[in-house]
Amino acid sequence: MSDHAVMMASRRGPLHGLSLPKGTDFSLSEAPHAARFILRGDGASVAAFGPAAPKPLQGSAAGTRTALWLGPYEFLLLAPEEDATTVEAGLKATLPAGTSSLVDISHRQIGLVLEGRLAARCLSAGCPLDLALAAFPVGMATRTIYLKTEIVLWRQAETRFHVEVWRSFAPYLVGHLADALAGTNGL
Amino acid sequence: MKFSALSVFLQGLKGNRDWPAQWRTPEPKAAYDAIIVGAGGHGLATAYYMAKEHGMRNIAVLEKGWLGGGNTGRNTTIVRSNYLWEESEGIYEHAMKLWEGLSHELNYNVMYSPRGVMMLAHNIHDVQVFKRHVHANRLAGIDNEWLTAEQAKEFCPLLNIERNIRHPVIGASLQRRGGTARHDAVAWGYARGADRLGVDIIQNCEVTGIRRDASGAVSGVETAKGFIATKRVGVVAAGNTSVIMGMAGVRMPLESYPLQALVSEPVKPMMSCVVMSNTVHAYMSQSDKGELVIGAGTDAYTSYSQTGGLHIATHTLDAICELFPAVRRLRMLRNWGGIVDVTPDRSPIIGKPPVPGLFVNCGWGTGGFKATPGSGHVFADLVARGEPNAIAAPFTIDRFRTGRLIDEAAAAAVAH
Amino acid sequence: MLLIRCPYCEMERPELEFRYGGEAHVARPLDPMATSDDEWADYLYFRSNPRGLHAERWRHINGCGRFFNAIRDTVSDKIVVTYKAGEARPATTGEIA
Amino acid sequence: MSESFRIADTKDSRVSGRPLRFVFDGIAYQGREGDTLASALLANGVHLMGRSYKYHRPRGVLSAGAEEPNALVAVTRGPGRMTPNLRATQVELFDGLTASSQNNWPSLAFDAGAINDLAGKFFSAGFYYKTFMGPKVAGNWLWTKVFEPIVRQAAGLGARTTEPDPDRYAQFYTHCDVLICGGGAAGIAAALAAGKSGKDVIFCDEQAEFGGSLLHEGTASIDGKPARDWLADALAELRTFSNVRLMPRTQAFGYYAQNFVALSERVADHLAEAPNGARERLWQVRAKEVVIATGAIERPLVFPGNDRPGVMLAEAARIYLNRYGVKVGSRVVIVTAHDSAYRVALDLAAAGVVVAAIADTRANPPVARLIEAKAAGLRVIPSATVTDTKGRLRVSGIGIAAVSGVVVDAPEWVACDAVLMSGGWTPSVHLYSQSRGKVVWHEDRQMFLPGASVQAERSAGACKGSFALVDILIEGYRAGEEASGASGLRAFAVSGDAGIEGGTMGRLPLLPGSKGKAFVDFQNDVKADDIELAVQEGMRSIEHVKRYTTTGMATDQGKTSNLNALAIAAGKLGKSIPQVGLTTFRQPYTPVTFGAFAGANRGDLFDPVRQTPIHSWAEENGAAFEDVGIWKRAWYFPRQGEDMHAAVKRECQQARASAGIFDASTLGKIEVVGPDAAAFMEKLYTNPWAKLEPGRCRYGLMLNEAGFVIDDGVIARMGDDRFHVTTTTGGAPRVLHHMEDYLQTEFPDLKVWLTSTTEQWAVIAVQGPKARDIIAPLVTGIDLSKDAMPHMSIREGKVCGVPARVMRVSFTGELGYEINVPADYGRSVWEAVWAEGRKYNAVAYGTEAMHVMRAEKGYIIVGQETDGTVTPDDLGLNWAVGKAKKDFVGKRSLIRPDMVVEGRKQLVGLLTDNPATVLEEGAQITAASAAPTRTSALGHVTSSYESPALGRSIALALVADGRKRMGETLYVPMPGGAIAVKVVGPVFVDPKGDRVNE
Ligand SMILES: Cc1cc2nc3c(=O)[nH]c(=O)nc-3n(C[C@H](O)[C@H](O)[C@H](O)COP(=O)(O)OP(=O)(O)OC[C@H]3O[C@@H](n4cnc5c(N)ncnc54)[C@H](O)[C@@H]3O)c2cc1C
Ligand SMILES: NC(=O)c1ccc[n+]([C@@H]2O[C@H](COP(=O)([O-])OP(=O)(O)OC[C@H]3O[C@@H](n4cnc5c(N)ncnc54)[C@H](O)[C@@H]3O)[C@@H](O)[C@H]2O)c1
Ligand SMILES: Cc1cc2nc3c(=O)[nH]c(=O)nc-3n(C[C@H](O)[C@H](O)[C@H](O)COP(=O)(O)O)c2cc1C
Ligand SMILES: [Zn+2]
Repeated sequence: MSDHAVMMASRRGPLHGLSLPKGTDFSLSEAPHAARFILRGDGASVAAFGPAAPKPLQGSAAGTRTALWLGPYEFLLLAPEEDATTVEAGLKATLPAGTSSLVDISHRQIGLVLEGRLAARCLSAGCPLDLALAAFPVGMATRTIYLKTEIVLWRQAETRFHVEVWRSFAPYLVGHLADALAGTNGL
Repeated sequence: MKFSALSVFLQGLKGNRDWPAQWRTPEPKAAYDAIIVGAGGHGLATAYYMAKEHGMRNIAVLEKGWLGGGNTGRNTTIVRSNYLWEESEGIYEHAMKLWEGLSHELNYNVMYSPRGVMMLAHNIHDVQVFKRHVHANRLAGIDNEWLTAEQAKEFCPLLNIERNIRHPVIGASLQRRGGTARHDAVAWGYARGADRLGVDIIQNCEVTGIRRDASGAVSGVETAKGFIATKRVGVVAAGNTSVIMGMAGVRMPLESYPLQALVSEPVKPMMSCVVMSNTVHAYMSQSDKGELVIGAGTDAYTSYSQTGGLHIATHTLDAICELFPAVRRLRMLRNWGGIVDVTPDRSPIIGKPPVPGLFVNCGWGTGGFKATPGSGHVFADLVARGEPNAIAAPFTIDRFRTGRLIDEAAAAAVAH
Repeated sequence: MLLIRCPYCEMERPELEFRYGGEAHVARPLDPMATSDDEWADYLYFRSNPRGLHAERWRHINGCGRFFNAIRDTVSDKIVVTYKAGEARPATTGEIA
Repeated sequence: MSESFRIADTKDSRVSGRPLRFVFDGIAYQGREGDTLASALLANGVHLMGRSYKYHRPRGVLSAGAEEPNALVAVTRGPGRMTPNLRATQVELFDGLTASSQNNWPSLAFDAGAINDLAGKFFSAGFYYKTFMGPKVAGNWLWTKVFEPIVRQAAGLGARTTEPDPDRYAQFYTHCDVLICGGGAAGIAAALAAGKSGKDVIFCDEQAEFGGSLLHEGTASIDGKPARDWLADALAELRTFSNVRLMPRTQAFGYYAQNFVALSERVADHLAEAPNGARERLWQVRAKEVVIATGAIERPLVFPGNDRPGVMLAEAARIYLNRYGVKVGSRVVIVTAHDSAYRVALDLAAAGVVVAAIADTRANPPVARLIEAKAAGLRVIPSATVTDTKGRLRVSGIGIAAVSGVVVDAPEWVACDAVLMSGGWTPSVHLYSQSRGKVVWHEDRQMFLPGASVQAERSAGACKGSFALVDILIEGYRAGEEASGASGLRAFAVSGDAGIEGGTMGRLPLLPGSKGKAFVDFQNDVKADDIELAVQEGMRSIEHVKRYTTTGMATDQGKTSNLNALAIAAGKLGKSIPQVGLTTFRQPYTPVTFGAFAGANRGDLFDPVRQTPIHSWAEENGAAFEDVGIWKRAWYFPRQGEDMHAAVKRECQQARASAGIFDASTLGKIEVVGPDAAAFMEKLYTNPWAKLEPGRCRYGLMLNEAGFVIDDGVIARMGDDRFHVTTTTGGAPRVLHHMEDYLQTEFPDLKVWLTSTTEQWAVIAVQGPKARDIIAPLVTGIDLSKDAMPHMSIREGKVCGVPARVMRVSFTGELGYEINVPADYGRSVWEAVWAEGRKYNAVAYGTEAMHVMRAEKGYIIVGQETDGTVTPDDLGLNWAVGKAKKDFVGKRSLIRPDMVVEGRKQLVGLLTDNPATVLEEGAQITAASAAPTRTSALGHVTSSYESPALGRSIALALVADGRKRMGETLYVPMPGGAIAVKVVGPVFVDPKGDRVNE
């Protein structure tokens, strides 16, 4: 066995080398690496992961683990990266066979955190949803679009959003958000 | 009165007092030898050729609104014949030949203007597809040539061929004989021509029913102006075909979608040709009046509303601004929609449904303006003789049963 | 841009999140090989394409991912009702604009 | 120049004292902050601002707002920043503004094109359809070569733009409870009501300031305050509402389905220094309720010579006076059919302008008006018409005649330097109409007004036909309450409001034999005669009249002309106005910049640039890239001095000699999981799957229901209930959608779930005899030996310590592996593989070499060998079709008569007689070498390369009955002559497949 076999290959994400807008009105940062799974099947299965089954268009959390409702039979499970193997093993052990599908997509997408007074405004440059607090309250999560890319949008606070985006679309999204910020002229 | 420079001069001297109506406004007769439903370009051309070439004078064209007010009056006027399949080449080239003599044929300047239609290739797949067209067309004696990006730029200096744009232009196919024609003039020219041959063009006369006799054959049509007897009905109603055929109990392989177009404010000449890009979904030319005429895509859903969504127009304009960055500061003057009837293989249907006396010419979708003279010509033949000629024959409805599709869409060809 | 109520999300969402899926209730024959060429062609290609109320499929593709059906007036583009895939077409009053 | 027409005391106007310099047609002028270009020019006594489209007639400004047809200018702000066709009435002045007039040569005052005016009678409506055809023998020559180029040069209004526009445009979606479009009295009242309700309100007006007509209302008072003070207070109050978003310079230009309204906001054009941010913004508003308060537009009168500079709309003169402090002339004549012009006369007279006469077309103007006029010492001529006007670049006189019955008396000529006309008011029903509401004709009021609401909207104020200020305020307030669900009516006390009666449409009575041109559509030079001629020529629908004459088709879209045109047409037709009807109001209300629609979607932000995790390595190593869908893929890796050809040749040769490393990450991947996974796969792919063992792979073929190949890929069975499906790069989203469609709607009982994993995995293909040697040192937990891991198998283990799925597959015909690792590790694993590969002289290869090598093996590429019309049998892939299967998507279609007919095109190989000749892809194939015709085409070349393995050219082709033609010589006709080719099998290299099984 050569050296390579034991080497843990190094990671490089899709935003490598890109600078992200940072300011008081709007800042964009990459969320820490996470273990991500798509759980498809009955909502009850989510319990095996930790949090209660999220209600439609909601997230549901327990400790460091979060499940986001993407569809009636589709959930995005987020956990600290270190939990990856335990989550998978745990769920595989607990879930009754044939009732669901669990697929690791930790690397399929990345998380972005948008914060600041203009976060919702910048998102609304590409996302046609009503992002007013009343229409999109804290805790709401949904898959939606931003111009030509699909995103998962999860509101964590009035001025803080967590966005999941497929990796190859991430630079596009970041570019547009930066452009949107410029287009606000500080609105 | 013959139209000519002289007549314009002489009438001008007389204060234009004597110009006659270009067509009559007759009331419908009780019966006709044949009725064409739909006074679009295709319907009017059909009637014209039925009268002219088949001697049928006791015929009428029924139009629910004003003649030429359907897609004929709202299309981006691109004319070309460089289609992929032999069957398509047959009919579009037939039309192209007629275009070339149409102004004289009709004594109406339809402003057919072979300014060249250029289709942009943005990736290797486009190149392969377009070159296939070029070769196929050449073999059929239809002009279509391949241009490098630089040659494309030379042909249309407004075009951006820089390599660093998102979808750089890497080549283009060009049909020099392709171009544009004045949409309204086509409808009016055929209307005037048909009228002079005795065809009754009856506007504001919606067909609301098709009556059939005991044998199931057509016996007449119900209209907003009452029942009109006839044993032959040719339906040429574009987006409304399904509705009319439904009156005779015939289902069609059609869906009707809104298709939008828009124009800029008029400006001095910026481009002299037509440019189309399938990859970024946009096409543009400049009319003689000076406005940039821009075509957009269809909406996703079927509709009879003649309006489309804003996002469709928006998407088109972002593509246009990429291809022609110099137009970004120009402004959209008007944006409208038509209803196009789309077949599964994007080729028209010219045929006889299983109802004796009923004929249909439809499914021209997003690209039938260019076919107007040819389509009318072969459909006249079909309605008059009862059988399709060789050019029309491949376009039967039966192809959807047998699987012999003429799939211009699958072949990744460009619409319009 | 239409607003479409997704019966799974139970919320009106912008058209951009959806993909149109053509006429609804065009059932795939249970045994395709037993159909005649005409029947099969009818299933594949022939559509009612009405001017008026149209039962049609949509997929909330950039949302919950589900297919569902809608009844829309193709003249006014007004969506009268949406319902889940598999449910019967609801009775609609022939309100046509 | 001095502002000689500026009234000395500007305290009453909106224009501040601050002077600004600007240049028009090369001449420097002075204006004031708050001016528009039009008001500033008028302040300098300049009326001549443009030339008309067809006749190049000198034209002055007609209006003071969005409806302006004449005063179109180009504003230049540096390179790429020239904007043509702007209305001077909407161009806000800033210091240093540079504008120029349009459509004239050599100058605005002396324009050679005006020759057209002299020949006007030959340029009647639609004349171009009647001429320019020439003799038939010449074909279209005369038109295309002579006349059309002249027409094109002459046509067009504004200058063309030539450079890329450097400005930024932004777009935002937004939502609100109430959107109020139009900020006049009605809109303000609505905003006050809606604002109080606490609802989320957007309040927009296309002008720089809110207030609409109140901005120039000098006489009326509201709630005891002068109207303009009331306005200021109301605006101050509105600004205190945090729930009201005030958006000046923002036009509502399109009303779409479900209360979706598009607004365009001018952010920067009024500023001397363009800001960093956006020049304009497009707002796409979804409003729960909409209030339309867009006011009304004054109608010109149609009389001979009504287009001379100095002839303008009456209210416009009042706007210039009261709002901008500008007198439009020193001696004016007012011609009116409506009360409102009396207020104009009074205000002008009070400002010291000589009002020579008020010519009222009505026989009996309201007594109140006559009293007012008399009190001000103004002469009123009732039953009046205008016979003509005089003056070349500026009106100098007007002929006014009395009409008794149908008889027009001899005119009295009145000298003047401005003629102010009013035909009454046309409510702006544009937005209502766009909302798909149907306007209704009110015979008594001679107006089209909004009918029933189709969407959640209501109109208020002048756009609904209400002209008394008190009614407008009440109506606006009520509309605001209704829209916000509030109640609690408010009263408004108004005094000093103008009269609201009157109005006419169409042409004024003419002196017999009158020859003057009476314009209806000023910009497009459509005269009353043209409209009548169109009708005479059979254009009986208003839509035909519009298109034949082009009335209403200019950049103002007939805002001032449509009703007059309609009335003239109706008169000629002998029909009533509603019988003739209106043309369609389309978006946009006024023109909107393309850039605003394009927004930020430009350059790299036009479409996502999808890059693989290994992209950066390829870039650093000099790869050329190709676009595949929206992916960027490494195309080839040229070394110093190599062209594509040389690079590809080297890559292929080296891969077959040793190994090649290829980034296959873009391949679509779908994880199909569930107890019914195999059953589902059976339905979706032609192949049988039930018996495929876990750990094994199979080539899968996907059809659409019509029986045509739409995708393919290698599919691995990971377990009883789990498949790792790969798809084509471009096909990935389509395939997933197609699968979901069948799963959800046709086979909902199947217990199986789909998840896209395309981007989860970076895929590194290592292909070639040394492939195993190269990857072996990096792999743990997998026995790579030939027996343990045969061709078409998959194993899970680790590569470089990273969890991986290693597939033994080949798209080159060589021993090969595809290593799937979590994407973030893609680059470093690639580098490790590369480092190992270097030891064997392996190469990195791109898509081009991949294409060549697969063609050498006769493997198809969907989209290249197929075009949506090709069946599995056509491709010789019947072996991939599970014959025993009862059903799969597309199966039924395969037995349709024309799918099994003789003569279908089949995939074959072609070898040119001359091994050096590389056929062109897409080239046609014929049986005969000479003068082939299209009908003799047998097929076409789908793929063609120089094959490094064979040392000669090869091609794949679809040829009619191809499999029966093995050995036949066919021809590929090219411009330089036909190329002879021999039909051979499609597999050129290692037909037995020994190498993949190494
Ligand atoms: C925006 C747009 C852009 C296009 N661009 C191009 C292009 O660049 N090049 C090109 O070749 N093609 C183009 N097309 C397509 C082209 O316009 C059409 O294919 C073509 O005009 C169809 O002509 P037609 O005469 O069949 O139909 P239409 O002109 O639509 O005529 C059909 C007529 O039937 C009438 N009718 C319907 N129902 C009834 C009834 N019950 N009773 C009586 N009458 C009835 C309608 O009122 C209408 O007048 C475009 C279409 C659109 C909408
Ligand atoms: N005396 C009369 O006969 C008579 C006739 C007409 C108007 N008026 C006067 O006009 C006023 C009418 O009030 P009102 O509020 O109905 O109209 P208004 O003309 O005062 O206000 C309309 C406002 O809407 C704006 N607008 C128009 N279209 C728009 C669009 N698409 N997007 C954004 N903004 C747009 C205009 O710029 C204007 O500011 C009253 O002051 C009334 O006295 C009187
Ligand atoms: C080729 C072409 C050019 C056009 N140019 C103009 C134009 O310069 N000005 C204009 O107002 N409309 C123009 N139109 C659009 C028509 O005004 C009108 O919108 C179209 O015929 C559809 O009819 P509708 O809007 O009445 O439904 C043009 C249409 C076509 C097809
Ligand atoms: Zn949903």
